[in-house]
Amino acid sequence: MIKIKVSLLDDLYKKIAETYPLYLPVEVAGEVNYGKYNSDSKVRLDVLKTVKSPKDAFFPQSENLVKFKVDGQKIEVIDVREEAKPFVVMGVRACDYKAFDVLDRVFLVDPLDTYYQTKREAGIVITAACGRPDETCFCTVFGIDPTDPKGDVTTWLVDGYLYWRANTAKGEELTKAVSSLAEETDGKAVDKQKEEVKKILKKLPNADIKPEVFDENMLDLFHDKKWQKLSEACLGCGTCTFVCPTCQCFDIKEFITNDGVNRFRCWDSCMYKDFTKTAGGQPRPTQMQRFRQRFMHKLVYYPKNNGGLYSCVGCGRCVKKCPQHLNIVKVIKAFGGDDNE
Amino acid sequence: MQKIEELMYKRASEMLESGEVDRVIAWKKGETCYDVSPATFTKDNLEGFVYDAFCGANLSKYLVEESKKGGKILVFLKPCDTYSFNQLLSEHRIKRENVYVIGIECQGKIDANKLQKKGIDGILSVEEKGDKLTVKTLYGDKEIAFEEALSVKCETCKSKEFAVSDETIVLNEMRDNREKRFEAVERLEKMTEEERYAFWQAELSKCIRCNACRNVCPACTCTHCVFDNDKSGIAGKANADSFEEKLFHIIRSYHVAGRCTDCGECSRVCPQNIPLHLINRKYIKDMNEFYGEYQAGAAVTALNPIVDFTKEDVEAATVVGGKK
Amino acid sequence: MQRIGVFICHCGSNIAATVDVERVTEALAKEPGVVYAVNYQYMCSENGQQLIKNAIAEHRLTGIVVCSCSPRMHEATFRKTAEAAGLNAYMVEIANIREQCSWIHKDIEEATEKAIVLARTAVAKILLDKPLTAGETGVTKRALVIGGGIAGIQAALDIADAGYEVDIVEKRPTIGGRMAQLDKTFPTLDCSACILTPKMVDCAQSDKINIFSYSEVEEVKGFVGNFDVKIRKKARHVDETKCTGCGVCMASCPSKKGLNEFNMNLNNRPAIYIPFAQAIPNVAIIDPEQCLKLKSDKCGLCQRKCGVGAIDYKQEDSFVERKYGAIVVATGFRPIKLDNFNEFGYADNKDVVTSLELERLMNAAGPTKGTLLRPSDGKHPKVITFIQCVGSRDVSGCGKPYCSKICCMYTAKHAMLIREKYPDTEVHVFYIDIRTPGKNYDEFYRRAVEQYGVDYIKGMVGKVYNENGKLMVQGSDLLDNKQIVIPSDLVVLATAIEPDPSVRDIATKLTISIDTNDFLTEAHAKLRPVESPTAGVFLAGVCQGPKDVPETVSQASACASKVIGLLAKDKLKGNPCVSHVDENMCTGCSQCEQVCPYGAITYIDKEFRIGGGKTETRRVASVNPAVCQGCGACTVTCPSGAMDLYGFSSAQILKEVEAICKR
Amino acid sequence: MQEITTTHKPLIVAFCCNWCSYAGADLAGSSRLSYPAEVKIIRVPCSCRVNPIFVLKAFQRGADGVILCGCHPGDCHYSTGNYHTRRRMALMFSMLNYFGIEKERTRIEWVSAAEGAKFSQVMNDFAKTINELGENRRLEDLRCKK
Repeated sequence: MIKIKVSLLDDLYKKIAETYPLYLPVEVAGEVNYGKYNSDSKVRLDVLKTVKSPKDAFFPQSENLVKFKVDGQKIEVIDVREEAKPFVVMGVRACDYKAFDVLDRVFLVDPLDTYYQTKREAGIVITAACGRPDETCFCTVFGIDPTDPKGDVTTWLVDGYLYWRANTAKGEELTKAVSSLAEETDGKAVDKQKEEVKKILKKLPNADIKPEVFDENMLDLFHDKKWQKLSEACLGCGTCTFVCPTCQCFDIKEFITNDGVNRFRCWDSCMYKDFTKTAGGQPRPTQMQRFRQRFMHKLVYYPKNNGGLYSCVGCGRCVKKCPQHLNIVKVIKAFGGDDNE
Repeated sequence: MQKIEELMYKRASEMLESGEVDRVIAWKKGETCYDVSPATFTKDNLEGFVYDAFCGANLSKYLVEESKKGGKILVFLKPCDTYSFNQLLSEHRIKRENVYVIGIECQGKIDANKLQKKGIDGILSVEEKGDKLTVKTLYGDKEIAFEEALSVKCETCKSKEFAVSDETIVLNEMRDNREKRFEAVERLEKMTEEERYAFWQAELSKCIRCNACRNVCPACTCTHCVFDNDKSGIAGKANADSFEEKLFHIIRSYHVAGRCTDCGECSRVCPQNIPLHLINRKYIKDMNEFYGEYQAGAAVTALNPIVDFTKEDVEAATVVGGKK
Repeated sequence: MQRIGVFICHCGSNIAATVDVERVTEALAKEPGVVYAVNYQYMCSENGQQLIKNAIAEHRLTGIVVCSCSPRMHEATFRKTAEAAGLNAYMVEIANIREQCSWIHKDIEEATEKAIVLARTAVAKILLDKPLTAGETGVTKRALVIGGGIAGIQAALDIADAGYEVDIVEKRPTIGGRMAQLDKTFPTLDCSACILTPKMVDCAQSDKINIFSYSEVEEVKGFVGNFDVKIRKKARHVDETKCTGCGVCMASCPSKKGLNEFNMNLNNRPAIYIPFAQAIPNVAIIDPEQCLKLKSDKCGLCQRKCGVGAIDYKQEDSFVERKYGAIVVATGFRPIKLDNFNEFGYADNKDVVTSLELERLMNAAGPTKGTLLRPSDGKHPKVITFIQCVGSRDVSGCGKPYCSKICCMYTAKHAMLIREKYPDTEVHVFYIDIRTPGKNYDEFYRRAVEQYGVDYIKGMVGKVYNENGKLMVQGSDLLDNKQIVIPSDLVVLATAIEPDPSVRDIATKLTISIDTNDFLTEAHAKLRPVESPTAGVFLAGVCQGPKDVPETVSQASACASKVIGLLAKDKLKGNPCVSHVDENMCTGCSQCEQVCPYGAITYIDKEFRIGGGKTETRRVASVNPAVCQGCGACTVTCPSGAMDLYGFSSAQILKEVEAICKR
Repeated sequence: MQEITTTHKPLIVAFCCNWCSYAGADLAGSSRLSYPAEVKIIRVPCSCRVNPIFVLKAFQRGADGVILCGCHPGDCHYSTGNYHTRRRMALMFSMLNYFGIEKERTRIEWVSAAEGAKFSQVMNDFAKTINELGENRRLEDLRCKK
């Protein structure tokens, strides 16, 4: 393990950015989201939760798939896929890192999503351990240890230093590139922080919820009367979906440019009333049905298809961001997954 | 505030009990202090009924669907919400005869997000003590002035009057910060074009097109929004280019111009805290300056300035100064 | 899939000299959707049109784009060409490559490129064109005239003369209007009654004209050619069909305190009365405010005296519903109230009168039987002062900002008549300006000054006050630059006129607009001055703006000719480029209704399927294509985009924008 | 980033109402009063048919300036259409400027059917202004640029 002085972080970013495009939490207009590093970037490694998760790095909110160049009555098809060059995503929290796992099981199985695959393979992930969990956090519910995330490199921000541990060959290579800024360390400070954080984790108000209640009979859950009440305030916006690190639905759209057509995909939300709308209409015409779909997918359908892996990682973004404060915690608790009762 | 909640609870249960109303639309307690949700309550179930400083949501939009369902509804509206209600009435979106409105006192609502911006994280509970808030957190107790935690929409509260109500529950004099209403817009107006461009470019670059601003807006009640309609030519689901966000927010605010009551819900719900109300408020300020003071929702019968005109209206060139 | 033909016109050398038509043809032939492109010397010529027709048949074209002169020139021509070849007339778009291209650009390269863009834009538009058919509606061959003054009478007579039925709705008990109250008319000084009453009688006797007196328009529905109007016949408590107008009831009535409206309230009349001797219909009416029987059930004398049993105390308002093809609004005017003009002492001095009151004081049928006596003591006034522009051209806000137009002339008339009949009377006129344009008008005014010695004083009056029984008129004489006071016996105020207040209600019912002064707005101030913006509704007389009798009659006749032109048609063909609503998207918010200048939009409650076997009733807009003129105001107002315009749809305009911006 | 090698050729979209301004443009044409070819006219029945969306779309697709022409207030063929236009566009243009879009890029002019000379002069003047401002960058959509 090595450590780098916080005062040298700017040099660190620059160093990495010399070789790789670097994506990390940056503040723009008061909010922290993942963004591409440049010398003007206001990097905020200290911030626990970016508004949007880092899934954009592999599965961008909108992404061109193919271009059609139109000249008179001639149409030329242009593949826009480029050979992916390695890039670095830095500051990924344990929950968000786990979310990549969830996404992989969607995009990297048959039919293989080459757009995702190329980026996933080219991406070098530097995770960041959590030093100050928030009341909305509940990753531990899903067996995630926020104090020691995986990834190509793991980092901890402790007492004026960024502690750095390479986990993979890719990580080792990156470590070499930045070693001039680092000093060796035994990592005791990291262990101390881990202990402290673990104490806090026990106190988290949502740490005891039990998603296992959703392992019960699927049809019973589906037809449960509680959904109506739970969803009644839902506005049908896409906030929960778009801040969620595991949501993977997208729509394919076309944009007419001045010389042809761009076919692109963009995130879609199962909360939208035009989600999967076809000529025959909407399969889920009411907001209750759409609301139910989202949580049934996260807690029932996905785990059933993926060996019990929930497609929720407990990042708590929806808890924080839902305009009317409806969220997965309330849903789990409503179905009895509340240990306090 | 607790006293108010008691009185509201009492009226709600009385009216449900007597059969005067069939349902009550109010706020429901959440898991933590701030995650209060709008909810409907019925005779047998008033559990979780709450009214405190976190009940910021404007309930009037829910009546569009609820008032169609039949039966009588009791709704609690804060002064600013009553304007939305009135505006919806004038657009024939709510069946007035099905709704009983109780106007309730509001001293401004607080925003948990703002606490976090002030460095208060890990919030467990919030307690009001005079004009101070005591916040219990995972990392110890913190104190903050109530004023500093005020939700953006309440910083410049436009009214302490109820535009409509069947009865009111008000115990204390309410605050009214309307003189500050246009300050932020004015600050932007004073900037150079370049600065304003940079400001909005940065703000809107955060937009994730989640449509929360649209879906919460009491003026956005279209059956089928142009932004969801592929035939409209402007349908878009993604922030595919920085132009998209400008188009979305300019047109969205234009579509509610003259109908927007300045309830501030758009800014409250924005997950990226984009000051969307400053767009709507610019239209309001312009309309006031160009065509005379107008407050949407103040009266049901009023003609909204964007469908109205006078022969002597100012020219665009005069007010915008586009001609060199 | 559309098959578009593009036809590029050389217009001799008008286009071909600056635009390389061959290149345009080549470029357009490659456009998606285009299956044929050709250029020709003169597309609008017989041969050119034949070329288009042949191409439509040969290439099975679904639409044509003609690149030629302005659509304002030959769009109609090419629509006919297309129609003759079996295409829908609206599957035609014109690219204006002459006026907006070849004629204004010199550089061939530049002009050719622009011509290609313009043609491509027209192709983009036509690809979204749909065949349109103009709707047809029948025409009810009957007209309604609202208001029975000289404007309404003239319009009715002219329409009836052409053989169409006309109904006059008059809110007062008799037709005749303001003109019936006048004594003499300028500039010829003939007796008003002598020229008006024959026309009134003509109305009564015409088998085409039906008079609803003491009636009001209650409700108007429908549109041009097909108005459904509900008329309220107010209870007059006298059976019109029985009353002979003998007048016995009037003599017997014990309640004689009613104010005589016809005489501007200068004297009294009984509770049962006929407004004036030549009233049409010549039928009595009971004033319920004055009638003892109706008020307290204590009389019933008239019923007993009436030889034909016409009196019916129990009569109630009744309604008539009729269909009309056209409506003429002729609601007339009234003098303004003088509450804001205390300085002239009108309220406090009986001898300060308005000009219309003076008309009655000078009229042989008036309260003084035609002898000019002052109201206060019945003596002959020796000094009479006229004050002009009372409430007219007043920008202070107390009166009206406009010129009432008739006052200069009638004041000259009054002054002249008084000097003629009573040469020993001194007559002064305070004026701001004298405005007497019109045939023989200025000559008329000069006669007053030069021949009749009327003392015209340029200046405004500051105050009229009573001093020892004399009315002291204090004003300025601007020509002599001094303040003067004229002790007078009678003061006459040339009071401004305003539209009759009933016009507001009528305007709302007919969805026609009124201006800030409550005058009705014409469809075009210069070119369509007798039409309202609502098709089938026409304007006559002062309701549209101040005017005198000859002007009113002219406008009424103009209205009548418009109405006759309309009623002569068996079918009305609409403009198919009208608004239409997508009911699935409409929220019924009412904004479109508020911007529609024609009242073409109404709302209906309609049931919709919402899935799951359920339905819901929603309020949605409904456009009447016969009324809509296709401006498109509603399409922009509609936030959900439910409103669109045939021929200029939003999608089409967006495609045009796209095509123009391609480079 | 693509380098711009050629000088930018400006583009102006002009919406003209059928009854006054389009006829004014025709008159300018028949009087041979020239104006730059970058001005391209779209015919609409009335200026009130112009949706603010059209204006934004024009900018998105690469227009450098947008001008609306209608009958003089009071002369609208549809009696009140241009009054609505005046309000809508005053508010819209003010909003665009609030977003930092150069105020000179949008304009409304009232041009009657008799004002061919005015039409040409207005277009010359507007084109000059737009040429000086250069390429529209603040309201561009990069997808529409080559």
